[in-house]
Amino acid sequence: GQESSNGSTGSTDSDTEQASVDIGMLKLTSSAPLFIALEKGYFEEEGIDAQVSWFEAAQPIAVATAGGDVDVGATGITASLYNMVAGGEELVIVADKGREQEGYSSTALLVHSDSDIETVEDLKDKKIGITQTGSTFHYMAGRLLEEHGLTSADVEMVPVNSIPGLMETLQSKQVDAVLLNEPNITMVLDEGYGKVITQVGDVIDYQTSGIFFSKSFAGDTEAATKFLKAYAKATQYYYDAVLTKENGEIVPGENYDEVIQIIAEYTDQEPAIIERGLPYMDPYGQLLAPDIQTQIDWYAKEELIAVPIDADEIVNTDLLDQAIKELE
Amino acid sequence: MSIVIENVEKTFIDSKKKEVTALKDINFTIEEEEFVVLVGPSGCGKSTLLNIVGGLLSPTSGSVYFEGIKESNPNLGIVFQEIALFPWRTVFENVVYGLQERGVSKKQQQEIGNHYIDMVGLTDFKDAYPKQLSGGMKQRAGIARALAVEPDLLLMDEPFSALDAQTRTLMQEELLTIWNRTKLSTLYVTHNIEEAVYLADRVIVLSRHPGQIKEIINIDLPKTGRNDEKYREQSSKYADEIWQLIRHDAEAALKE
Amino acid sequence: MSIVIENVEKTFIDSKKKEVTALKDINFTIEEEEFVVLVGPSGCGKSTLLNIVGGLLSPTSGSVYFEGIKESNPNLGIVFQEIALFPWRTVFENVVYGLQERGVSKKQQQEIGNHYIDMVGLTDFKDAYPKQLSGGMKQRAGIARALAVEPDLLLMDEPFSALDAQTRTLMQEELLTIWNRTKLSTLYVTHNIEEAVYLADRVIVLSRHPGQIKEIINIDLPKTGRNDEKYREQSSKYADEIWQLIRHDAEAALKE
Amino acid sequence: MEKQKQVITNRVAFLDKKVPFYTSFLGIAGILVLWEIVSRIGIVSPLFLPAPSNIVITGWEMLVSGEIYGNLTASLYRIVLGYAIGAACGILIGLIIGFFRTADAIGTPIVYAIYPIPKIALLPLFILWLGIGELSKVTIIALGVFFPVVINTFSGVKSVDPMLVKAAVTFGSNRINVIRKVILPGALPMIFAGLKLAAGTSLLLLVSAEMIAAQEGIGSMVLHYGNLMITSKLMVGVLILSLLGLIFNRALRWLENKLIPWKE
Amino acid sequence: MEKQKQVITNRVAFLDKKVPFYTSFLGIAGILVLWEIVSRIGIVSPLFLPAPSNIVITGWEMLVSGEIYGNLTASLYRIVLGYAIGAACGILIGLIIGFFRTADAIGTPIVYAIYPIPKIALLPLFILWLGIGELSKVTIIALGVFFPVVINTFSGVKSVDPMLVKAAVTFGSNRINVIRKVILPGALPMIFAGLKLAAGTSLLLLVSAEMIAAQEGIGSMVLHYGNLMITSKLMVGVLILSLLGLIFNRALRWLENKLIPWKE
Ligand SMILES: Nc1ncnc2c1ncn2[C@@H]1O[C@H](COP(=O)(O)OP(=O)(O)OP(=O)(O)O)[C@@H](O)[C@H]1O
Ligand SMILES: Nc1ncnc2c1ncn2[C@@H]1O[C@H](COP(=O)(O)OP(=O)(O)OP(=O)(O)O)[C@@H](O)[C@H]1O
Ligand SMILES: [Mg+2]
Ligand SMILES: [Mg+2]
Repeated sequence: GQESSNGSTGSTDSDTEQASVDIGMLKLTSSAPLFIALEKGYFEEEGIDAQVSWFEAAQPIAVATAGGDVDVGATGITASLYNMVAGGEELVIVADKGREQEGYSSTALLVHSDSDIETVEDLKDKKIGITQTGSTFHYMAGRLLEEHGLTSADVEMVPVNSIPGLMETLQSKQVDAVLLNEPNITMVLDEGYGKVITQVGDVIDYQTSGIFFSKSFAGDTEAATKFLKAYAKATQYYYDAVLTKENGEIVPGENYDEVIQIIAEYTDQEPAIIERGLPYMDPYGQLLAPDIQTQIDWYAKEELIAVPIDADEIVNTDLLDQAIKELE
Repeated sequence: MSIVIENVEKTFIDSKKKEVTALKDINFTIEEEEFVVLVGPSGCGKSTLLNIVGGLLSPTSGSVYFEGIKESNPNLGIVFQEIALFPWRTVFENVVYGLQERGVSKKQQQEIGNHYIDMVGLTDFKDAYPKQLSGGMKQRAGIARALAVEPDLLLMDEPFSALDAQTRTLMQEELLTIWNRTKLSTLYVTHNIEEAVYLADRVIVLSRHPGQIKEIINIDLPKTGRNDEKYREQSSKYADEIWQLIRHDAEAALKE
Repeated sequence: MSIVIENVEKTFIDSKKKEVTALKDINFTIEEEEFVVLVGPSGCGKSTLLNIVGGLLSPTSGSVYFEGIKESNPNLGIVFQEIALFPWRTVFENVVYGLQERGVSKKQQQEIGNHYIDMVGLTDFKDAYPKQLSGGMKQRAGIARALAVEPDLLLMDEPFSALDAQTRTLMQEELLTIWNRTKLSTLYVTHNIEEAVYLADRVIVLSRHPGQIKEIINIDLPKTGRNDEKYREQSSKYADEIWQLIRHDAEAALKE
Repeated sequence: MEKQKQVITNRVAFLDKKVPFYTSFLGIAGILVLWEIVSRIGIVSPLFLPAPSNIVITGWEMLVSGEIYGNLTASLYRIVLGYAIGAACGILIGLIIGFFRTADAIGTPIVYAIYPIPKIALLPLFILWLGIGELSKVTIIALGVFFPVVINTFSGVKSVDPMLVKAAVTFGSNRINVIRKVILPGALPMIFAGLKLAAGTSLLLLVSAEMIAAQEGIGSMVLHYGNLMITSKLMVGVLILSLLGLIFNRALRWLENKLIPWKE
Repeated sequence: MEKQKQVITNRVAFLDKKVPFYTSFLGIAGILVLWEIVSRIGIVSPLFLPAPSNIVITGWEMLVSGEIYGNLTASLYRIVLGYAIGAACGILIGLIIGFFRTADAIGTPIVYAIYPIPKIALLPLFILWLGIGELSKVTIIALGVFFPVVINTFSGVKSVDPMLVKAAVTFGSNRINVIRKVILPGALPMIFAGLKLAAGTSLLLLVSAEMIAAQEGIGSMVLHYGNLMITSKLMVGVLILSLLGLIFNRALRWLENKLIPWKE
């Protein structure tokens, strides 16, 4: 299910030069730069007529992008994405849309507050709740274990199919540990039934989600660059507003309230909740390109992708580099 | 008008893929207003022949035709052994089925339907479903359905064989009364020799393997009152004659 | 030894919770080696009475007993209208069922079983399941099963009513032949008046609502050869007499 | 010498044995009372087995709070739509392959090839094809309904007494009228048997699909409270599903009696 | 004057229409070939619809790698155990409530009260009670099998022709022998109908339970590859389940023919 709406609010003047671009995305905070670009008219400035298709789930966005139903997709990078590419679907990852970064809270490993587990090492022979096999949570759990000298074979990964399910099973102690992202972590901590063992970003750098282009849109270098110029402007705006640090502490930037307000509007959520779950993004929207190959290698090792692929096949940083160059 | 059965032969392929001749060299004519009864042992091909005449089976060779009839599409009325009333139709709806299919007007359906339901004495059960009727009543509804189309030829395949002996006797009497009012050309199949002698103008006796005409016997008795004391001996002679013709075959049939 | 039916009365509760008297004031005795036939219109209580005598139904009042018998547990053999062969047993296994239940030795089972299967002419079908038999053969197996227990009283409830007329005639003859060899005291229920006259030493005619004995008629004819020319008229007279007794009730039954 | 008398007694009297009418209530009532007591005096923790009274009260609260309403409408939407589509297609195709020999020869092997697949196994495939939204769930239910209905409709058509077809033709029906006036009503009882069979399957598929891939619906509600170990609310969900099953069955029976008044 | 002649022709000839024997193959073969072509020339991406040949090859690889073996044994263990327990209890209790009036009066309302619950809804409850291990899954399957079997066994006992019971008693059977020699064989065809019905349900429950709460088994394998979008392996799982259903059904039919040689 997807619904289309004219995303570019305000301006209705039809510039004949405008290139129409379909964007497929979810109503999630991690789509913030796109919301900002839409809201502040960055796309029109670059001569792009942005149309938004809202999706209910992540996977169909990648499918739609590969199939050319939308030109741009914005969603998480999962094993299924790599399997899609391995299966002959064509798309390219061009920009960052959220990652795990040291010093910024996003995804963390939690245990029940009564639990005697204190370190990742204590998880040996325990049950870890993840959403689905091959999901970003699965990957993070696996990598966390490996960074602490364990393997996925040392624990039992329990797929519970949803994020609310993760919170519920933790609360009723049906699993020993779960991975959770913000703002859910804060909710668990507030209710007091869970505690954080470690922040994923403190252990690994991880490109969780990205902006994808369909093959044909990526081939239209001019439009693609224009789009990324708008996107890069928006990420910078986002970074300056909500991610700037002073003395190691995040401080609200100049446009903090405006950005929170935009996100709250697009996601239909309370601003207070938004504030808790602002993911880290590169100031210029640049991908953590080498991490893609790391992910592919890990998934392949775990037999979660059928045919190993080469990261170069799906990563394209040139377009964004070009856009940034043009911006300067 | 008469119905001619000419050189009819019928072969079936049995379960072992062998060809079986069910009927051979069947030739006879049903005259206008004649009541012809087919008797014969089990499996001699009585039903097969009746179905061929009724247009429900194709003969392997030979043909069946009406002679000297004006309409281009002669009407047939069949009363089945299994009765075959439509369970989802009431007695009335069953009786007028043939009229509906011929596009007769609602009003006429009412008239004709009621007439024949009356004739078979089911007026009180007009709106009953077949499941609510006893065996005898069901068969009467079946007869009314066949009569309602005012057929040029009436075919009946052991209509009373599922009824108990007493009901059967009563129904035979009723059938004769009805027949005397309609005088339809009729081909009637039965196992029951007394019934054949009681009803028929002519009895055709079939033999088996293959079904062939063994004898054609004219019953020279008045059509009504054959049950009377005075005809009883003669009836009984006819019955005995037919039984002697069939007996051997019937015993053989029993051993199969 | 004789079987006495004494003041038997039976009431049922019908679907509308009303009490219905099915049988009333039934008194008669079946003498040793006597063949008694019950006739009557539909629903007069023939089956009810037979079931009471067979110990398959309790009378509301009155009783049924053997008189002058030595064994403490008299044997009964019943032949049912529905035949009621066990579908999961072969003909032989059906026939020896009663013997098995009495703990008769395997060897004797073989002997007695084969004897009666032979008597009814089913030797070739010993190992066939009921579904593989024709109606006539099934009923013969049912008779062999009842005979095999060498009963003190044989009960038969319309055993031939589901058979076609010709098979029925042949089976009646066979039954008489068998009966002449065994001379069992027998209570036989039928709708068919000719059959009653053909088989009975005594015919008990029941009337309906409630089922009461209307008349008891002794058939004064030799037990064999009643079909012969010379007895035909007399048989026919008996039949007519019985039919006159029943006719009115039978017509009423048909209208229900 | 006294004559010996051996009275014949009824040897099948045990078949007519009556039990007091209240025995039926006793069973169910007994279980409920026992259950209530066991939970009340704490032989079994109410966490594992909440008392019936507790379940009823919780159910009432959830009804008032509107929680049941939201989940129930989500579930009803899916099952009603899925069932309607599956049943309609099943009857239609069943009639077609039942009446046309060529369609039978081609269609029947295909139906029987797909039939043994437990339909829920196709859910991941449908999620791939149709997305995770309502469409994939509705499709699974429709598919689960389709097969029993198509097979029963087909057998229904085949089981129509050929005597009746012959009777209709004798009395002047053409092929269309044979289908309309004989085949269709004749197949109706079997079609309903299929519809009733499909009702149970559709409910099972609904719950499974909601547990595997849904945020809303009674199925996901049950799983949710299972995850949270809130047993009384879980039980309310089970109770609702069981009522749903009951109502579904009764509704079909009512419809059957309306449409087939002539059935014995 | 020429006499008019109206020949009577067969008006139900259409009932005997024959279709060439190869038509049956045509349907299935046609679909397979079309499917292969559509995937091969890329009208539909193999990601969504892998070619049949591709599925077979993938299946072979998974067989060789031992992946199928592990999942299949896990599934087989659950379904065989669950089915056996459910069927055994169902037949036993069905016979008891069928033959003893008091047991009938008490038991039947209880059975019919629990019957309409879609059994999978009880999985979260059983996980609470019995843990997430094999026991809860086996119980769910056993329960799903129990109900159709118990109800069919019960009806089977009730549908035994009372004439046969009377015949047995007349020929000297006591009550035990009536049960052993009449009721049991008489109920057997209905019991098998129940067992066949339960086979489909048990497979559905197996897959659902494995999708909701298992790491191993064909059901969880299908979901796993669905999540990973490895469609060809998903299809292999579906294929295995469909074969499993087919084999299950055939095995029951074979057993039925062995045990009920006298069935018409
Ligand atoms: N469709 C068929 N296929 C093969 N053989 C058939 C078919 N219909 C009838 N026969 C055979 O043709 C012969 C005549 O059958 P038919 O039913 O006409 O006999 P019948 O005289 O009506 O017997 P009955 O008195 O038992 O009704 C029998 O040997 C029967 O087995
Ligand atoms: N179990 C029963 N409950 C209520 N009424 C019954 C029962 N059995 C028989 N009757 C009634 O008792 C009467 C006699 O029935 P019975 O079956 O003995 O008659 P019958 O003479 O054998 O009839 P038929 O010739 O049709 O076999 C009928 O009116 C019948 O409706
Ligand atoms: Mg015939
Ligand atoms: Mg009777």
